[in-house]
Amino acid sequence: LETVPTIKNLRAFVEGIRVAELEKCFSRMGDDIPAKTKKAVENLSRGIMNKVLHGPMQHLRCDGSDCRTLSETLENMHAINRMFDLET
Amino acid sequence: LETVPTIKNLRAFVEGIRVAELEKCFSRMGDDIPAKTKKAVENLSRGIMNKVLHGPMQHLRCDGSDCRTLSETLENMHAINRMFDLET
Amino acid sequence: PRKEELISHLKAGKNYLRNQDPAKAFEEFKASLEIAQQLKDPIEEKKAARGLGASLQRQGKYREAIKYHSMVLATSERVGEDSGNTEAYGAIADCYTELGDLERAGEFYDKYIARLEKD
Amino acid sequence: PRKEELISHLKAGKNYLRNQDPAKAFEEFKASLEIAQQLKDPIEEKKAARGLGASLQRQGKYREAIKYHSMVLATSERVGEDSGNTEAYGAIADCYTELGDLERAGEFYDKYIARLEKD
Repeated sequence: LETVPTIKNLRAFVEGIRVAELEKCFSRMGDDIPAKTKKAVENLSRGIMNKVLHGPMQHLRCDGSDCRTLSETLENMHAINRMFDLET
Repeated sequence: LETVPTIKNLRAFVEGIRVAELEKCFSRMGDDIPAKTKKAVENLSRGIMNKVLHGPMQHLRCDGSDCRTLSETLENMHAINRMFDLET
Repeated sequence: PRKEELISHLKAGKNYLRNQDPAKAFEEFKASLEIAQQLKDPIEEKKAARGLGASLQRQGKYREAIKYHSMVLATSERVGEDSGNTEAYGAIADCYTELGDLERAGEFYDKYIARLEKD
Repeated sequence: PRKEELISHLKAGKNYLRNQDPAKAFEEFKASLEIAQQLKDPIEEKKAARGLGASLQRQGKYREAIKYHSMVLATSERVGEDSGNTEAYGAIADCYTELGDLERAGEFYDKYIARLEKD
């Protein structure tokens, strides 16, 4: 459970990057972006973000049966906090 | 230096996600995508990838002066190998 | 015309969120939710509910935010179309984390994580 | 017309790479590099060089790949426009890693990492 705030912070960090890059992209594409294009690009940004986050997020949770040890999960948490500068 | 292969593997892992999602996106956008749009979308995908990778990549290098300790860098490496399933 | 009105409220809501004015954003999303419900348009209804949840989160009103994010899940269930659910699970978990209920937050993060690899 | 020919070679090269045929990709990128050099078009020249490097990497020819990725850096230097450099530093480092020269790989990764936060 100690890892829960890290999950929240990592999500927020990556979401911030996603939104900033998305807006940059739309502003480069000019006005009148077709709705289909806009949706595809939004899905792209979410797709990259979700697939990159999947592994780290899984390794921050440790409740199931086939699960890594608690100490390993905490090591993952410390590494993520360091690497993404997430200390609250 | 032990962390160098991990940098390569992490780069390859995220690049794989990026290219797969980019192709999905282009195929959803249909034919005749304007060159400007294509470029903006490519830049978006690279932008997200690079900004997400920046922190972890930095924390896998440990040569400069204001640098984390070696043991911390190795912990980061182990965590990344686990979380992204990068064992070679 | 009603649909256009709906879309323009959604857009205005997003703009207010971007410009750090969640209270005004809330009003816009509220208006779009009402129209979406009248039009029985579940996709736009979910977008409005998500916007309402986000606006409340920005104001620190986490309990109310959870209600609207849960509305996204309920609508998905009702119409058998699950777009927006990943984001809703994640947002609900974020709210429980802010409220200090880490147990519940963990449960919702698990549902969120289970969906991350899908499209 | 020459420029169109160039673009179509680049496209064909990318397709061959995608379809796991790096030898054919190499030929296409080679043809586009020649045209780009004749047209004195540094942007397309860099794209061709990057494709050549990637094609060689896929064939395990890391030393030759480094030459082409380095050509991207040299062209950037020459024309004072550094698009493609981040990717080139990363790719050169990947090649040195494969060759077991971790010292050199590390130096190029450092240049790569230093550029990750820029656009």
